[in-house]
Amino acid sequence: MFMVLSVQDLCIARSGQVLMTDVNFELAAGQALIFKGPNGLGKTTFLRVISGLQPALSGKIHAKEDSFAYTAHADGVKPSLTVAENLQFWADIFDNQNIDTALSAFGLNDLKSRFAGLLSAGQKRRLCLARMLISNRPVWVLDEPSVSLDTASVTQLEEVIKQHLQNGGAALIVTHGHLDLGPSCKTVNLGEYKSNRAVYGDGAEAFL
Amino acid sequence: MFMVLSVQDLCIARSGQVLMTDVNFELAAGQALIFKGPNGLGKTTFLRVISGLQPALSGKIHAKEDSFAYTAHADGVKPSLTVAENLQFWADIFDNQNIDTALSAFGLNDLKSRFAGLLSAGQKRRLCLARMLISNRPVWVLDEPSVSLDTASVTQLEEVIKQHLQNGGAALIVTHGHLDLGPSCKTVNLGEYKSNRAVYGDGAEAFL
Amino acid sequence: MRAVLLRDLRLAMRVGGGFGLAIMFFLIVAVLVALGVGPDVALLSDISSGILWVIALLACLLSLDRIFSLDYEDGTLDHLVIAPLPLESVVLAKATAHWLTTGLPLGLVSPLVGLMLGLPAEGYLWLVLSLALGTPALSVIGTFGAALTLGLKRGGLLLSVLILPLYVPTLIFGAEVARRGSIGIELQTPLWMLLGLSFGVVAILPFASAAVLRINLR
Amino acid sequence: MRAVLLRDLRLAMRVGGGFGLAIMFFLIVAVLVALGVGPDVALLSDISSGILWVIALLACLLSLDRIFSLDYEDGTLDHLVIAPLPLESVVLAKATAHWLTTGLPLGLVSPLVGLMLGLPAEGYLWLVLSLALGTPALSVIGTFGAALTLGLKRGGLLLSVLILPLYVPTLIFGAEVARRGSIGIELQTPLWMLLGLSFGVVAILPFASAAVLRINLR
Amino acid sequence: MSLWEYANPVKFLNLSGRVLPWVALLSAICLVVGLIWGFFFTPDDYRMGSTVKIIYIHVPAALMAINAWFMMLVASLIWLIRRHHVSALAAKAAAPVGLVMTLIALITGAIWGQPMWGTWWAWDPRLTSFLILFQFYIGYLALWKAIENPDSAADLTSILCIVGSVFAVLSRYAVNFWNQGLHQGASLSLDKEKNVANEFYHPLLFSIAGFVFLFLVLVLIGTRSEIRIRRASVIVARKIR
Ligand code: HEM
Ligand SMILES: Nc1ncnc2c1ncn2[C@@H]1O[C@H](COP(=O)(O)OP(=O)(O)OP(=O)(O)O)[C@@H](O)[C@H]1O
Ligand SMILES: Nc1ncnc2c1ncn2[C@@H]1O[C@H](COP(=O)(O)OP(=O)(O)OP(=O)(O)O)[C@@H](O)[C@H]1O
Ligand SMILES: [Mg+2]
Ligand SMILES: [Mg+2]
Repeated sequence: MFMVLSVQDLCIARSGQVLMTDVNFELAAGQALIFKGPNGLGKTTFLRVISGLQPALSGKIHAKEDSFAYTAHADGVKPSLTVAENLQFWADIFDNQNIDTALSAFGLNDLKSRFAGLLSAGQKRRLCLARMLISNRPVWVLDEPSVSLDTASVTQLEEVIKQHLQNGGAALIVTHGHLDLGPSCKTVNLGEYKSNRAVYGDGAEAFL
Repeated sequence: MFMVLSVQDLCIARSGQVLMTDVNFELAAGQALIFKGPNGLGKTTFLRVISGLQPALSGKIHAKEDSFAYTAHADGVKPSLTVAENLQFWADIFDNQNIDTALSAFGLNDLKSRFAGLLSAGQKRRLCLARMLISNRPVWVLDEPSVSLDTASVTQLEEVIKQHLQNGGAALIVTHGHLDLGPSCKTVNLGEYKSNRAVYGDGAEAFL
Repeated sequence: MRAVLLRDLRLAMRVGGGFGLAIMFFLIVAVLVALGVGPDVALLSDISSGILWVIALLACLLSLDRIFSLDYEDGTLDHLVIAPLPLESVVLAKATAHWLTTGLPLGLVSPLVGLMLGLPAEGYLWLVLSLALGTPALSVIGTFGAALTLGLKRGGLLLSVLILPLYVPTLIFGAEVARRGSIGIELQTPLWMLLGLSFGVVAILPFASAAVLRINLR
Repeated sequence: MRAVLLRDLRLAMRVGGGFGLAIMFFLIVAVLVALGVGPDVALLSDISSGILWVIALLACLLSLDRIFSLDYEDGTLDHLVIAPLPLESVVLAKATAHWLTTGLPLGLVSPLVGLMLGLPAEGYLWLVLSLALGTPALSVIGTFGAALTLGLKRGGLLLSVLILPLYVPTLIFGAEVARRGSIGIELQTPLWMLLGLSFGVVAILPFASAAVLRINLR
Repeated sequence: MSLWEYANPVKFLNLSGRVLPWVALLSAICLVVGLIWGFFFTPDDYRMGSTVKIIYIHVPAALMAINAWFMMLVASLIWLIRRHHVSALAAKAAAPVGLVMTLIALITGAIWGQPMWGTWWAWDPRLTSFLILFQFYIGYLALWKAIENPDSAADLTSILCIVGSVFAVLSRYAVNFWNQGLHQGASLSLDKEKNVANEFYHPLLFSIAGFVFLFLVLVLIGTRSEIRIRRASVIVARKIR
């Protein structure tokens, strides 16, 4: 099986507090991992480290360059641009001229020309998820994607993810709810890796 | 039974679009109503109208003055104040000097002196919910309160709401997830009241 | 109302850096003006009181944007509307906080800046007095503008364009008091006008601001 | 990079009101300076070029705050970091958008403001030239400051205090070119210095800004 | 039967449609008579030469610039008190006209100032206060443009107009005070000239009347198109579910 991501002995910290230690896993093409864990464990930090937005304290992350697309708690949507303009911007950035499939995959066709600032919470979330489809990246990193979505939209989301997996993509998902992604999906409890060790700054050892 | 809120023939609109028509219901002390409906139906708008943050298009809302406490999608938390300072501010506003019960009800005691900007999504949500307890208001209006909360925190939230109901309070809740509030809770499907009529401004008819 | 005031002050201190930074800001702008205009002392001393007043306006502008917008964006304003205190007093508290973090430090540092720009000795008292009387009006007018442009992200320039014309009378009378004070001529009229204007604005405008806020939150 | 530039321009147009408002802003500030300093034409004409330069600095300041902060707050910046384009070019695109919405309109309107402040006839060419050469540097330096204060809400004043000293050389040479131009004396030296400074800043500082951004996003 | 009936957009459209051509005709006649008379059949002024003829544009434009703001103030008050949409839209339609009038007054004044005072611009109180009026117009229009919801925009701009009026009057007073003792602009006081030259005065009256009717025409057209725009958007909103 073709591995798109492998993580070895990963150790992550935030503000001088080690959050998780010795996380090890591999992710194959066509596979999804769902991470669970209590609030404040460090799941968001973990996803940011993997996507390369934050440095790890120690450990190795092997992945091809530019393989991640990331959806955060924050929507990253410009209220004064329309839905289509918002997506078109990312399409330009990712050199992908087709925003229509992304729009229709999340039922945004009717909202195309509405200003994003006037969307409801769930509609905004869908817009934010539609960016994943535009990015054309193999590994989707989703931080609580189903927040604010109604049941129909959650099903839509599940379909989109499954389709992505079938096309050889992969996904890392953090959620407190329930997502049904079929057999190619495993659930990992991150709570096991919890750490309480404190460090202070990454050069802290020098001061001891 | 003592009615804390009664809504008659309520009709709400946003940006010239009528969202729901002829909503009728009553809420008794000790009772909770859970509203369900698809994204973009107008649930948030509905709660804002009831709390008095937005005018209704038509219809009547009977409630004592100052009876609502409202939790929105947005957290309303100041990142540069600590958790305790954030709560203390609202305690001052509502003339309620005790923030400790609110802190412990949502398991925020350990986070008391952390800056709110450093909280994780779920921790921030809990802080925002803790404000409800401080407000001392009889009717809680909660817009998707369980977003980002882990299972343990959802149970905590359910306990707090139940306690509030037992003390003679009431609650209006919109959620896409599942909340178990016992027998004093009814679920209402708002989809039934959906409207597609358009108005434009409050005097739109005049233009035709 | 006290709670809102204290919180706003605390936020300003913690993030904006508070007094120290405001004072630094005035000093730096004064230096820039001196650098831009050139080292001619006579020239600088002629324009010093006027420039100080213009700096006061600009310092207000730089911070107006944030009077309501942060509270609006994170939803705090909604809660304040529901809370058991009149919106007018929220507006007044915010204007006061704004004044305490811009007008007051400016008043305190103005003698120093006057010194740097070569203000004549008789001018100091009147400069400080005119700023003390005028800056509260600036803060209250600014709050009105901030309420008007609430919810328009990047409203910065729009806010300036709306507000600056409203600042004209205050500026004229204030600068005139300071200027006449520095050259030692009669200044009763502008002084009384400034005083009346300031009182009128502080007494009336918060109601307009609260009305505007309500419309904007609708 | 084109996409970022176009988007920023579109956002500025849609919410900030774009060019028209920027031009109005300069006019209004010029009026305020005149009102503050007094109607004496001789005095105004002496300070006109220097004041125009100071206005340019302040207009930059007023808008710097928003170069990165909106994108930071709503998470867009995170996505841009992951996106397949170097952060340096994002920085450059944003500086360009900032210049197009502040420096350029200022350059365009400066002759009019010069007219109102009584700038001598020989001065116009040099004023416009100095602004055209200097304002790009102001935007790039400002972008650097915005990157430094990223994530500090209400960073407005702090940003000003950090940035204004960095503006000093540009201001001195720019204002000197304009001043010498207006009284018709030799201005080779400041002109070349301004040119060199501007090129150097535009060529090098975006790398520093991108590095700072990376540190701040960590 | 009250006047307020015409606050109904439909009735207003009907009435204004009937009135409009006549007002337009009247305005054209007055303007043609006033301007031709003024430009070609009056002697040159003994002090100002032929430049005096700018007066036939400059003065009416200056008057209308102020009156337009006054009309906006009244319309805003009506909107806030009685909430008639037409009055809000009329205020909106009057603003650009007033803005252009202000600009015309300023530009013709500047053109006039060059031969008269040897400078395009002076910080004369009258000129300064017009510049400030210009800024008020810009702010008012910018606020209309910035706000999405038409009713909120009407409310907010109305309040701005009222508050702005108070400050505009204060500014006018302040500016007069500001430049009192200085020699600048002494030559502007034209009231003397007016008395002197009756032959300038009559054509001026015509051209002022022409500007008043022109203003009326432009505001009516503007209001009518605003109403039509609103109606179109209501219909569109109805179509899209
Ligand atoms: C010799 C030159 C000028 C003469 C004789 C002149 C004459 C006049 C007259 C007769 C009025 C009408 C006043 C009234 O009805 O109250 C007027 C108004 C005005 N003029 Fe001029 N003007 C001259 C130059 C200028 C210049 C150079 C400007 C500006 C650039 C200017 C701007 C204005 C403005 C803004 C008004 C309206 C002010 C008001 O009505 O209060 N004028 N002028
Ligand atoms: N910007 C930050 N700076 C410092 N500490 C932070 C920051 N963000 C979060 N933390 C702290 O780090 C810990 C992990 O936060 P993180 O956001 O990764 O949690 P999470 O597992 O995603 O929680 P949630 O399920 O609530 O989203 C929390 O205890 C939090 O208080
Ligand atoms: N500020 C606004 N101005 C204009 N229209 C809005 C605004 N906010 C929301 N809308 C529109 O009104 C409709 C109802 O929005 P609302 O936020 O009430 O939906 P909701 O039922 O809460 O949805 P969700 O479950 O996604 O939160 C949506 O179609 C939305 O696009
Ligand atoms: Mg998280
Ligand atoms: Mg909602």
